[in-house]
Amino acid sequence: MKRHQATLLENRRLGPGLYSLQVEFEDLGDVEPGQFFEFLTGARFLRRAFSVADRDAMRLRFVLRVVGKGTAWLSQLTEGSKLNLAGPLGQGVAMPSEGPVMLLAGGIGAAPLLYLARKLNEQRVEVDALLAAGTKEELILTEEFGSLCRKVILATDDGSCGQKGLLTDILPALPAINDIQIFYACGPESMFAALKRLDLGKPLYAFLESRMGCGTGLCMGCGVLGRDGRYHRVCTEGPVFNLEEIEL
Amino acid sequence: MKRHQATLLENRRLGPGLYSLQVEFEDLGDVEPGQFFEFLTGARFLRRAFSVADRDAMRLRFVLRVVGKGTAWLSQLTEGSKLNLAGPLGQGVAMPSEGPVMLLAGGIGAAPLLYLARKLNEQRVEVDALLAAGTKEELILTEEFGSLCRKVILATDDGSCGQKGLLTDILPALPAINDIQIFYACGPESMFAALKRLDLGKPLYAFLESRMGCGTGLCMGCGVLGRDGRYHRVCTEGPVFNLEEIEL
Amino acid sequence: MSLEVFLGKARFRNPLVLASGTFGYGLTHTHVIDRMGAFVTKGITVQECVGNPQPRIWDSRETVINSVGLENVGLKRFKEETLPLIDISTPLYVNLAGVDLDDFRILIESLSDEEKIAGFELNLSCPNVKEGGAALGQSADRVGKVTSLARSLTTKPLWAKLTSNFCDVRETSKAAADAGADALVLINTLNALVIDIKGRKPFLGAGSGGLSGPAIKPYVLYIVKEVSRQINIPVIASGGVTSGTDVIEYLLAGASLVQLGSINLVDPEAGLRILEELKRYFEQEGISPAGIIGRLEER
Amino acid sequence: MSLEVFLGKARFRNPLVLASGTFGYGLTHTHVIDRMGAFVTKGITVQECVGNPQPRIWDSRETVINSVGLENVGLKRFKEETLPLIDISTPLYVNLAGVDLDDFRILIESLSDEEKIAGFELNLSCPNVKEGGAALGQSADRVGKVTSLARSLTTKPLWAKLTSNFCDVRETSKAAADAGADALVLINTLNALVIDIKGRKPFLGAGSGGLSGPAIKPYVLYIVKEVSRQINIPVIASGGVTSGTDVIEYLLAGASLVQLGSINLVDPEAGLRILEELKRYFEQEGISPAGIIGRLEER
Ligand SMILES: Cc1cc2nc3c(=O)[nH]c(=O)nc-3n(C[C@H](O)[C@H](O)[C@H](O)COP(=O)(O)OP(=O)(O)OC[C@H]3O[C@@H](n4cnc5c(N)ncnc54)[C@H](O)[C@@H]3O)c2cc1C
Ligand SMILES: Cc1cc2nc3c(=O)[nH]c(=O)nc-3n(C[C@H](O)[C@H](O)[C@H](O)COP(=O)(O)OP(=O)(O)OC[C@H]3O[C@@H](n4cnc5c(N)ncnc54)[C@H](O)[C@@H]3O)c2cc1C
Ligand SMILES: Cc1cc2nc3c(=O)[nH]c(=O)nc-3n(C[C@H](O)[C@H](O)[C@H](O)COP(=O)(O)O)c2cc1C
Ligand SMILES: Cc1cc2nc3c(=O)[nH]c(=O)nc-3n(C[C@H](O)[C@H](O)[C@H](O)COP(=O)(O)O)c2cc1C
Ligand code: FES
Ligand code: FES
Repeated sequence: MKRHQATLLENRRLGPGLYSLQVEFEDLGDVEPGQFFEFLTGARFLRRAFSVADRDAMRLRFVLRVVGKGTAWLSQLTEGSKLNLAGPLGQGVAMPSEGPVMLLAGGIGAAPLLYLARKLNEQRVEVDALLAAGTKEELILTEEFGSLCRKVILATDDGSCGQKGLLTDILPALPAINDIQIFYACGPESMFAALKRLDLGKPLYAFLESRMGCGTGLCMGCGVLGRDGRYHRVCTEGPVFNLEEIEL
Repeated sequence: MKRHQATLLENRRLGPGLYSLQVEFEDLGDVEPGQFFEFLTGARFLRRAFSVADRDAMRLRFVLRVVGKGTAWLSQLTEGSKLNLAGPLGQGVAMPSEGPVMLLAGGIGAAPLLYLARKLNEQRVEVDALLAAGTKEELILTEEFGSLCRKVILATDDGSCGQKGLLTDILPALPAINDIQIFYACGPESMFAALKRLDLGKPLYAFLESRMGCGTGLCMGCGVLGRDGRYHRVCTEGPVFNLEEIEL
Repeated sequence: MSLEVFLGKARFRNPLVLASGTFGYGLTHTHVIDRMGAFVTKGITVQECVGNPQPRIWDSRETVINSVGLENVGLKRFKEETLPLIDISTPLYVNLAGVDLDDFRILIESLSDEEKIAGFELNLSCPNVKEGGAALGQSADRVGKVTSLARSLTTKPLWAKLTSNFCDVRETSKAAADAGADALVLINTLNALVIDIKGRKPFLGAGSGGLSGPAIKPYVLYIVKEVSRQINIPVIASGGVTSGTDVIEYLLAGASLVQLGSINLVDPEAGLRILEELKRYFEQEGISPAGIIGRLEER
Repeated sequence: MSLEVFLGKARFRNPLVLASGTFGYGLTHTHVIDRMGAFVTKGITVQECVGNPQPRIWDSRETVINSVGLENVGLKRFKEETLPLIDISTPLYVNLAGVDLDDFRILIESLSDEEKIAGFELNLSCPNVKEGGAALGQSADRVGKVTSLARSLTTKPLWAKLTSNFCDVRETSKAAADAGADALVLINTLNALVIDIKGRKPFLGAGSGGLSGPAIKPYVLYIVKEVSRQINIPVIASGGVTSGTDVIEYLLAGASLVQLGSINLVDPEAGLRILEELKRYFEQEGISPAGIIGRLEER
C-alpha cells in the first residue's frame, strides 16, 4: 500500500449530497478501473474507500455521496486542502477481450464505471451505459459517459429524466442487450440482487462495496459471502466479483 | 452563558506558536477585562478558554499560544471560518478608583492585560506595563501597549530585547514602582509564585489559568486552592483573584 | 406528545436526567433543570471534602477524564446552606457518597425527611476516592448491604449507581435489586490513567481519574442491554450521551431514564437541545418513550 | 541503542507486537513484521470458522468496533496450508481461540511441535463469539484451568490474553499467573453495542462487537498499572496505541511489551513509524525500554 500526500484541486457539487473531487498526486503509478483509494478523514478513525472515477495524468477524480460523518467531512474540504490517501488498492477489473460491453450504474455506482468506460474507450472496445438514479438531480456524469460510450441510456425511478423505472425494469427490454458480451455493474445491494434474478446469460462483474476495516487484507472486516460459503475480502480479492460467485 | 456563531476575520501569526485572532460577533453585550470565551475545537471534546485581548465594536481579539491539540487546531483556522464560542464568562476585574497601576505580563499573559490597558486608558487611569517573555520573538503586543500606556518596559530572559532577566528580577528595581497603587499580573504559575515572594506591599490581582471542565461553575474542574483551604472556581469566581487569597 | 416515564410511582416528565457532578447543586441554570426529567446533585459526603489536587481534567476528542474527587460542601452545609437555596420544579435526587455503611446511615438519616428531596442516588462507584466508592461497589455483597441499609432507612426512591470496573456489574446489579433498590444507574466513569511521560508521573493531580464521554457509549449500551434483560428493576443509563439519538438507543437497549453527564460541560443547555430532538423523534414516530424501552430487536 | 526486551528467556528486538486480528496470518506486509518485536496471528479455532455476518466494522473518531468474529481457516488448514507460507524473522505467536478445555488441548497438541511457532497467545477474551472467549475468560477458575492445561502440554511461552468485561481482571490475571502463564496480555476489546434506531436493531451483523482504539488507552493503562503491580509475571499491553508516546506510557505503567491493534487498520506501516518514534525517544533519553518498565512515579 502506498500512502500519498495529495492536494485537492477542485471540490464541485454535482447534485444532492454528491460531490466531485479532483485530486493531484505527486507520484502515481498505474491505476486500473475498479481500484480504489482510502481517504483519512478528520471525522472517523478508519479510512474511507472511494473508487477512482477518472484519471488525467497525475490527477484522479473521485465522486462521492454523503452518507455519514466521513463523507460529510470530505465534502466540506476546500480547494488546496491536503489529503492523506492510501492506494491504489484492490484488484483492477478483468478487461474484456472484445465488446460490446454494457455498464450498469445505479446512483453513485456510476463513479468507478466512468473510469472503466475511459479505459474501454482507449482500447477501442465498444461500450454502452445504462445510468439509473432516483431522480434527475441524482443522475451524474451523464455527459462524461456520453463522450465515451456508443450509447447512453438514462433512467430515473420517478421518470424525471430518461426512462421511468428501476434499472432492472428497463434493462431486459433494451434492444442493445442481445449482443452484449459482458456486463459491469455498480450500485446498491438491491440492484445486484435484482440483476441476479434477471439472469442475463452473460458474465456480469459486480463492483461491490462493504464497510472496511483496513482496506489491505489484514482484518477480514470487509468480507462478502461467496457461494462457497466463505467470506471473500472485498478489499484485496475484489472489489469486483463475478456476480455468480457471491451470495447476496 | 451565551453561545455565539462568530466569524474569524483574521488569523495572524505573531511569533513562534503565537497567533492573533480577530473574531466578529453578531451580537455582543458588555465585556469586561478578565472575562474570557470558551472555544469549541474539532480536536478536543471540551471547550478551550481564551481571554479577551481587545475589543473594537463587535470584534474581539484573542491571542493564543499553541500548547496542545486544541490550540493547534485553532491556530490553523483560515479566515472566514465559523467559530462556536461561549461567553463572556468569568468575573471582570475590579477596576481601580485611581492610578497609576502597573501591568505585569509574562509571555502570553499579555493578552488579557491589553484589554485591561484599553479600559484603564478609557477611564484615564495612568498605566505602566512591564512585558516579559523568553525571547524577542515571544514578546507580543508591545506596540499596542505602547499606545495605551504611560510607560512600557520590555524584558526578555535572554536579553534579546529590552532588559535581560525574569520579570520578577527586573520589577523590584524599577523606579516607577513606588507610586503604583495596584498591580495586575498574568503569566505562568512560577511567575505568580515569585511575585508572591516579592511581596510588593500593594494589592496584586492575578489573572489565573487552570484546566477547565465546563467554564460555567458546574463541575469543580478548575478549582484553585484558596488560603481558606478550599478550592475556588477559576471559571466563575475568577479568573482574577487577589494574589493574597490563593495558595500557589 | 407526552414524554413522561414512570419508575414505579415516581413520574418523570421526560427521560432526561442531569448526571451527578456535571450540574453542580442545581443552583444555576435552573431554566435547563426545570425542563428535565430529574436532576442529581454532586456527590455529598458526611464531612466537607476539599477534593483532589490540580489538574483535575483531561480530555481527548471523545472522552473526558476527571479527577475532581468528591469536592463538596459536606452533609451539614448541604442541608443547612445549599438545600434551602435549591429552587427547581424537577425531582431532586441527591447523590450520596459514603465510604462505609455508617456514612450512608448518617447521610440518609439526616436527609430522608427533607421534602425537597425526591430520592437518593447511592454512589457505589466513584473511581476518584481511595476508600469506599468503587471499592464498595465492586463487591456484590457490599452493594447489597449498603442498599439494604438505605432501604431500611427511607421510603424515598433509591437509585444504586454502579461501576463496571474490576467487577461483574451483572452481579452487583442483582445484589442492589435484591436489596430493594428502585433503579440501577449504569454506569459511573471508568478507571483511567493519563501519564506525563516527561515527568514519568500521572498527569492528573489525583494520580488517576474517571473516563466518560461519547467514546464509552457503545460499551455502556451493551451493559445496559445485558443488565436490563437480566434484572427486574428499571435501569437508568449513564455514559456518553450527546444527542437525542443516543437517548433513543439507550431506551431501546432497555433504559427507562437516561443521564446527561460530560455533555453538560460543553454546553449547559445541551439538555434543552436533546429534549427538542427527542420531541421531534417521538412526534414523528407517534410513539412514547415508554413504548420503546427495551424494544431492541435481535439480529 | 538497543530496544530489546526479554520476557524470561524469550528475546524481543523491541517492545512492539502486532496484535491478533489486525495483521492477518503474517503473509503480507512482512517488511513491517520483520521490524517488530513479535507478531500474533488472527485467532485460530479447531474448526474452520466462517465468521460473523456483515456489517462487521463500525468506528467513531477514536474507537473501532469490530464483530469479525473468529473468521479463520481452522487448525488443519492453518497447519497445512498457512503455516508453511509464513516467512518472517520475528517471533511468531499463534492466537488460540478455544471454546473449552478440549479445544485448547487439540490446538496445542497439534501446534506445539511446530518450530516456526515461538509461542501461543491463549485467547480467553474474544467478545465476538457466543461460547468460550469472554465467557471462559470471565471466570478466574476457568482461566486457571485452561492455562494449567496449556502449560502441561507445551514448553513454549504462553501468553494469557484476558478481558475486563464483566469480571475482575486482577483475579483472572492472578489465576493465569498461578497456572503458569509466561505473560498476561491486557486487554482484549470491550463489549460494545451499536444500535440502528431506524431498524430498532443492532447495527453490527453479529449483534454486538468489541471496542478498541485510542479512546480506551487511559482505561487500559490503568488496568496495566494495577495488574502489573500486583502480579509477578510480565504484562503485555493492548489498547489504543497510535504513537511512540503511547508505548512509553504503557512501559512506564508496567508493561514489558506493547501491542499495536486498530492502528494497523489505518496504516499497516504504523509499526515502522512508532518504532522510529521509540528509537528517537530512547536515544534522547539515553535509556533502554527495560529501564523504564514500571517506573511510573506516584503523584
Ligand atoms: C471499494 C469501495 C469503493 C467505494 N467507492 C465509493 C465511491 O466512489 N463513491 C462513494 O460515494 N462511495 C464509495 N464507497 C462507499 C464509501 O466508502 C462509504 O460511503 C463511506 O465509507 C461512508 O463513510 P461515512 O463516514 O460517511 O459513513 P458512516 O458514518 O461510516 O456510515 C456509513 C453507513 O452506515 C450507516 N450507519 C452507520 N452507523 C449506523 C447506525 N448506528 N445505525 C444505522 N446505520 C448506521 C450510515 O447510515 C451509512 O449508510 C466505496 C466503498 C468501497 C468499499
Ligand atoms: C480563563 C482562562 C483564560 C485563558 N486565556 C488564554 C489566552 O488568552 N491565550 C492563551 O493562549 N491561552 C489562554 N488560556 C489557556 C488555554 O485555555 C490553554 O492553553 C488551552 O486550553 C490548551 O488547550 P490545548 O488543547 O491546546 O492543550 P491540551 O492538549 O489540553 O494541553 C494543555 C496542557 O496540558 C499539558 N498536557 C496534556 N496532556 C498531558 C500529558 N499526558 N502529559 C503531560 N502534559 C500534558 C500540555 O502539555 C499543555 O501544557 C486561558 C485559560 C484560562 C483558564
Ligand atoms: C466532572 C465530573 C464529575 C463527576 N462527579 C460525579 C459525582 O460526584 N458522583 C457520581 O456519581 N458521578 C459523578 N460523575 C459521573 C457522571 O455522573 C456520569 O455518570 C459519567 O460522567 C458518565 O456519563 P457521561 O459519559 O455522560 O459523562 C462525574 C462526571 C464528571 C465528568
Ligand atoms: C478487526 C479486529 C480483529 C481482532 N481479532 C482478534 C482476534 O482474533 N483475537 C484476539 O485475541 N484479539 C483480536 N482483536 C483484538 C486486538 O488484538 C486488540 O487486543 C484490541 O483491538 C485492542 O487493541 P487496539 O486498541 O490497539 O486495537 C481484534 C481487533 C480488531 C480491531
Ligand atoms: S478491510 Fe480489512 S480485510 Fe478487507
Ligand atoms: S470549569 Fe467547571 S466549575 Fe470551573
